Amino acid sequence: MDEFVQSLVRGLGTGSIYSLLALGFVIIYKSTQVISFAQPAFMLAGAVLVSYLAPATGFFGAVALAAVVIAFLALGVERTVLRPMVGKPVFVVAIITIGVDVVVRVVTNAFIGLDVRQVGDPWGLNTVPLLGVDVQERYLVMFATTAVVTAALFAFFRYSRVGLAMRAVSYDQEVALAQGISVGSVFALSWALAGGLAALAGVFVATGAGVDQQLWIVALKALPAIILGGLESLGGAVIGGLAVGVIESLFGTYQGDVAPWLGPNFALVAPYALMLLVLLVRPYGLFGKREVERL
Amino acid sequence: MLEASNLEVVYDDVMLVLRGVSLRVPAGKIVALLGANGAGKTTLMRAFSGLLDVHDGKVTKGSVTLDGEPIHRLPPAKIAALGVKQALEGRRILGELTVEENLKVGGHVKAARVRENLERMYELFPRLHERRRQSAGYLSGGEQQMLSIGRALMSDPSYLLLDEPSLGLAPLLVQQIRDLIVKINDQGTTVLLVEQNASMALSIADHGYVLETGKVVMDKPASELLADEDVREFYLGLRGEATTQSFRTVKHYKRRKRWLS
Amino acid sequence: MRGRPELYTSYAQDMAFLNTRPKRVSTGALLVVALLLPFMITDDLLQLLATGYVAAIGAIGLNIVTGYAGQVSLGHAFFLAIGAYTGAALSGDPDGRVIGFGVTSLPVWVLASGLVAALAGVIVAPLAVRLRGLYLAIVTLGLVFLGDHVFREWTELTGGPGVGRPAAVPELLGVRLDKDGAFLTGAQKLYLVMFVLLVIFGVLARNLVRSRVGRAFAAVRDRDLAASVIGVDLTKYKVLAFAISSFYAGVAGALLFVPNGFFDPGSFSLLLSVQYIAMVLIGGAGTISGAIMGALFITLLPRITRELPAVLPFISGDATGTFTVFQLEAVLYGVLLIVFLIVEPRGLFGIWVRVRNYWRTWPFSY
Amino acid sequence: GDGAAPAEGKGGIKVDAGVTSDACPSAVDKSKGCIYLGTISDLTEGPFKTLAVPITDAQKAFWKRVNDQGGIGGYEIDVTTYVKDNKYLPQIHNQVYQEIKGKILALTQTLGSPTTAAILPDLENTQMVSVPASWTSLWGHEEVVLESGTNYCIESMNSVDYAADKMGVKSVMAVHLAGDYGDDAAAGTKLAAEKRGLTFTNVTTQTGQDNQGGAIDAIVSGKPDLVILTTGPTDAAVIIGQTAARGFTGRFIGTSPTWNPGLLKSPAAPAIKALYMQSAPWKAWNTESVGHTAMRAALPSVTPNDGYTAGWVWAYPLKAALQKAADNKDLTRAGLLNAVRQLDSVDYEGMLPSGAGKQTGSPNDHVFRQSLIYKPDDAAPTGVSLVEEFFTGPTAKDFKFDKPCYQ
Amino acid sequence: MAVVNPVLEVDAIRLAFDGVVAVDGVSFTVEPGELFAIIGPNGAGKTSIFNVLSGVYRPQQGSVRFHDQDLIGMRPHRIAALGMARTFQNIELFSHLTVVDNLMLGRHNHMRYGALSAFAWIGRARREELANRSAVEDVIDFLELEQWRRFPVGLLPYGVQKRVELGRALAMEPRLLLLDEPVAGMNVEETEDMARFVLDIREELGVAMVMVEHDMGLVMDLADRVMVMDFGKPIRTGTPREVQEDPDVIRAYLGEQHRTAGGVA
Ligand SMILES: Nc1ncnc2c1ncn2[C@@H]1O[C@H](COP(=O)(O)OP(=O)(O)OP(=O)(O)O)[C@@H](O)[C@H]1O
Ligand SMILES: Nc1ncnc2c1ncn2[C@@H]1O[C@H](COP(=O)(O)OP(=O)(O)OP(=O)(O)O)[C@@H](O)[C@H]1O
Ligand SMILES: [Mg+2]
Ligand SMILES: [Mg+2]
Repeated sequence: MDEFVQSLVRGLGTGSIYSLLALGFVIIYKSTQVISFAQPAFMLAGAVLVSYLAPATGFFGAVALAAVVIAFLALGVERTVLRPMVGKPVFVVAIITIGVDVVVRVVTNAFIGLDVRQVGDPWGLNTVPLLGVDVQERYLVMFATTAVVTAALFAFFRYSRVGLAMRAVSYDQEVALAQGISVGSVFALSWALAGGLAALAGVFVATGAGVDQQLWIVALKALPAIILGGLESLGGAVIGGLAVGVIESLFGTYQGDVAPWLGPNFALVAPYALMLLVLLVRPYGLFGKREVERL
Repeated sequence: MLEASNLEVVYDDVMLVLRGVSLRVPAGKIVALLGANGAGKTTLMRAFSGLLDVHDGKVTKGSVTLDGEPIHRLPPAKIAALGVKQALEGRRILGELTVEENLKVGGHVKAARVRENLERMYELFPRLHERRRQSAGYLSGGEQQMLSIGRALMSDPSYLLLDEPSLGLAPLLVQQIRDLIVKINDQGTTVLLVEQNASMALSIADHGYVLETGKVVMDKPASELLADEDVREFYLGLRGEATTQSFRTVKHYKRRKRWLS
Repeated sequence: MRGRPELYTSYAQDMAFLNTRPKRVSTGALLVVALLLPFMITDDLLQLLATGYVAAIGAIGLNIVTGYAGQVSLGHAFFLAIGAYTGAALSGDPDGRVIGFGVTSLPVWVLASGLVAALAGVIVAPLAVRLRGLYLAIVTLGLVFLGDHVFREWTELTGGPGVGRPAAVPELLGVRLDKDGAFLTGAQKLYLVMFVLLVIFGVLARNLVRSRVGRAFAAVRDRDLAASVIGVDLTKYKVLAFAISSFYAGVAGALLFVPNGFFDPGSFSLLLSVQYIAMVLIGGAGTISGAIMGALFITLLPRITRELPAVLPFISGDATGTFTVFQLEAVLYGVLLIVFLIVEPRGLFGIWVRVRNYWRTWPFSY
Repeated sequence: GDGAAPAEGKGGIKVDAGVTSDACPSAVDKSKGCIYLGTISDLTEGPFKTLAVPITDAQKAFWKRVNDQGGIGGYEIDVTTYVKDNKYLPQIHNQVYQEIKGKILALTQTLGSPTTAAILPDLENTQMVSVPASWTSLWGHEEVVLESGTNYCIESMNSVDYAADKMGVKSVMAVHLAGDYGDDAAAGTKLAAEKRGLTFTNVTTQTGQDNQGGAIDAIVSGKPDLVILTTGPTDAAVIIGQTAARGFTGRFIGTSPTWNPGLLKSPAAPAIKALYMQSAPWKAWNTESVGHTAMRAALPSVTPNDGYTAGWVWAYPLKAALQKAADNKDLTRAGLLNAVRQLDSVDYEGMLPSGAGKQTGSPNDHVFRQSLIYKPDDAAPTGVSLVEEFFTGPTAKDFKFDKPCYQ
Repeated sequence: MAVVNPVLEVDAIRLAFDGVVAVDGVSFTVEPGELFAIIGPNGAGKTSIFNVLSGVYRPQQGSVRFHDQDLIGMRPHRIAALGMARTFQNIELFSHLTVVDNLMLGRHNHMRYGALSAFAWIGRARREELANRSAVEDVIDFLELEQWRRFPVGLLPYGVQKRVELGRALAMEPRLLLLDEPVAGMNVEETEDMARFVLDIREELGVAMVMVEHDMGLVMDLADRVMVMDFGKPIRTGTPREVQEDPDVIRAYLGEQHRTAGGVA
């Protein structure tokens, strides 16, 4: 039982990170129909930035500052590299984001150097008792932060006209332009939002052990999350992220005993296996919308 | 006044589509623009609304002005905010959004009046009211056309560019759209109307232009156009008052003649 | 008489493989140059080109499913892997550390690799039939991760991650193609073999896409609902596209590591899939020659970025320090990719079309 | 082939590829010839970049010192012209190798096992001597590969023997990455556990901070007395920190690539200091020996890191082989390989005991079996201080080394 | 005189999408060689009927028989193979392909060779391609599309695209042709051309047709019988003249001005 709770909480904690990352992917996707492969780089850059800023500004100041700086970095990337591609095939744009990822990541790596850098978070590996087991504080913080961020984003998309404009842009840029929506601003905004979210996620990954050059790999976990949740759905992204975290964690804990024939570390690909199963039943993910088509 | 003078537009750096078009849309009027398919009518509208960019098109000569101010270098969002709004050809509704969301998108630059304008649109198009929570992609062709016009009207534009609004509409609806255009115009919106249904367009327009392969070939008050022999033959399909002809006879003759020559 | 359309007197002529004189001339010239190259450039470049030719076979395969049939697949690395392991296992040393059956004849294991991969494609395809766009892309990406897991664990076959196994053994009529011989070096032989294979598979693909099947693919891509209404069986053609694409991937996978002789499961990552997508896009989706150009471009790009610092005098050649020449290479790789796609999103083929159109209408630019 | 026919070079020495009578581009003495050595390493994005860069830096400094001291046989050594990045991919490794192979005499660094395996047949063909940048037990069996120090396999045997003798552990778990690095260590751990009658469990993990959940659960529920870790540094920090947080009190011993001084600043630091020890193939950065002192002098302004030590140490046997080849008046590739075959010992200037570096005889004869144990120490420049001098545990002593451990 | 079976028998079909009833209790038959028109306000369910006929939608109730075969539940490509062809309200051409290729796609089911012979492009594949190419050229001749042959259809003027779509349907050598608003968006001249083609198809090929169209001039002039629909239900079926004078039809669809505006025979 203890083991189960432990595993669950860890899953929800890391799942929160995946959720934040998935939100970034979904936001960019919703406005541009593009999967941005640059998210991993922004995540890494955010964590590294915090590791530099924290000694001067304190951890929380550093996180806020880094989120803003990375948001601007993302915005800058959008302006220079993605803007000329408005209206071009989305897969071409996706490949361009891979180029961006390479560049940002290599430069960021230069700032990591040989060290494992620390972000200086206040939680460390401290634990608090919860349901009779000791649970790491940072997992609770991650979970809570994700909840707050998600609520804020929901409100933004539901109640602001910018949210609707973003969706309009995602379906038909020309129509959106004709309605007076500045497609450029929408893109910039979504990239900035996604950049900020990635930075936050990066910091969370780095609590506990530190930042090294391999940190970016975590961002790939967001991919099964967004598909599980459905590409267009913010709620889906969050739930997908949590689901991936929990599945991974529970598989890690129990699969070795229950189904050893799947091989060690099957937990790491379990989300993909699950994703395949879900899509067999629901081709648009759990919360995705069916593509509207008629003759 | 919305005005194009001596306008040249090139697509993809190579395709010259408008060859020195001049056209004036005086405030408060309805101006009809006729022309065969591919004449460049849509292109001209894009030049007005700033949407050429999306299609790799460029204004290479001449200018587009709104009340004397050049606007052809402005981004489309700016132009829409200035009150020039294009209802795109082929409806182009946002299929994944609901009907109401589509309308709201149309009101983007007039956020304050969205509620009010929604009511107004539902009054104009009761059908849309019935379907307001439905994905717009499943609407029938005519319903989509209504939505497209309604969406353009949502921002109270002072210049409305309508690209073939009667396309695919039932006769009754064509009449309604026609009345609607008159009504909008009475309420102070200037209309540039591109139509294949020339009789409908000319019956409500103040002035008409005929565009052929990128050039204005006729530029007359609508009433004069209605009386013009060629226009009657090629755009209205009326060949002399008395002979109400059937397709069965008229085209046979034409085709045979084409073959013989 | 430049630019004057040729006169056709039969549909056969019109529908022929190379239906215009310029096409025939330029293709012939390319063939001659490609066949002379091994005697003009060094072995390391030959090896790189040979790898590029194999990549081109793989890219043609991806182009069939993605460029022609419109099913964007990020799973190409998975099918390449299946081909690579089939080829390596079939031709491998029976007494070696990893599974091997000693069937070293190249045509045999190449075909077998293609078939096994095609089979995998057919098994996967039913998912593809239900999915679209990015859903499909990411699900096929899932294949790469699941495959990665299997290849990591199945060490008897793969040698395991960080250890790896020898690649397929290329032998043709008893001659080892990767070893220096009396007349030709290993690199020269491999180059020629890979080139011939590329020509064969390129021609076959070209035939396919201009056939009934290829048109059906395009129909599925452009408008699948309409395609079904005019009589195209969507399921059948989507499955077929996956099968053929995987066949090409299997062939390419089996050959891909032959020039360097060794590979490990880490080679079949997301990155590899992405590189193939990049090849297709950079070449110009939906053209065979585009896929070939794209494959060569992506294969040669690292080499180009390695040479650049030497050409550009203001860049220091120092390998160490805070920002090294290698980091610069990596950045250049990213930047070139970006710049290229921004400048010409229709790809290398698009550039070619522009040039051709320019000359066609010359001297009247409008 | 790479063409160059044997020719008469400076001082009557026979040379072929990679040796010129023209001076090196940055020669100390322009009258000397030049021996070009290649480096293929993981310099930008790959998983071992944090080791690769200091290794490469240290070797540059090492050969500069050799040149400053007069070079070898009338030649200076250049290791900066042909440095290539392999991104840790076998294919790229092979490609860049093909690019430079005609222009170098030997490889002063070839990093990684699958990568090196991708050029091994060619190395053998062309008789190109090469220095690996890894400690896998495979290298002891490859003639053209010139390894130094013990391998992961034997190092882990020694660690288990040490823990069994000094801490009385009864059970041991190998937590390792897949591949020759982790598998080699796990194999050694298993052999030692069997020999000592300890219970043994084996857990494979993957790199990545969020990927350690399975390993953590396995440790917490298995409660072994000793965990032999072969992972990356942050993976190790996650595993040690989180198992300790969940009440685990067993001990950890990691191999050298598991360590990074930065870990002492991580939240896991208290747990690391309490539970972790570090095995090593040779002595750390701040040791007092001729070699160490020279190294520190040659790398004055770097942040201490035992990657430098590794790079420096690995270069000694190649220097010895070059010297011997020059003495034999044969600096051709074949001549160099021949010289390697004659190496009975290498002078590591005190960084490794004499006897290390023997290349003659069978692998079982010449494999080096001594390693050391360090512990975390805030005060030490690379974060660790010595607790156990060079030793060979009983398992390693009796071990018959006739094939790579992990195969 | 032998009793000729109807080409198409539609019986009491009902089609609803969660909430919206698109078609409700529609029955009609189409006789050989007949031109049957369906008219009605926008959203009445005309296109939905076409979609039911071609197998895109599956009705909840009712039956469709086409040359004595039951179509309900049959997949679209099977129905196409039986000889049902259609054009679409919003052009559904394969815009990247040339006119020739679009028409060749229409003949997809007239070729049988598979992927393997396609690779080789010899023997059967080549023979069938050449034979079908010449069939396609006949259609090109018939619809006067010669000058556009090699253009990707996406670049063609709208009116020509509509004609290409008709050509693609004809290339299928259908036994029943469904035309969904064939002259929408066309000017008078193009409308006349299209009308002429429709007549020629009837006269020269004798294919039965169902046509949905809002151009009353065209419908009333060409159709043999007309069915008027509103809100998914048929409100009147009869000859053009009967239908035009029906007060319900005028109220629901034509409007009072209709008589004065588009005077038709
Ligand atoms: N994006 C584009 N790129 C290249 N050429 C284009 C593009 N858009 C339109 N054209 C060409 O420009 C010409 C005029 O097109 P336009 O759409 O303006 O005509 P139109 O008068 O609106 O015709 P229709 O009645 O069919 O709507 C046509 O020949 C068309 O092929
Ligand atoms: N796939 C669908 N899902 C939901 N509703 C649909 C779907 N297809 C059609 N409808 C609805 O069914 C009704 C009939 O649509 P249909 O397209 O058949 O009309 P139509 O008679 O062809 O109209 P028009 O003349 O405007 O083309 C419409 O109200 C439409 O919204
Ligand atoms: Mg138009
Ligand atoms: Mg319809």
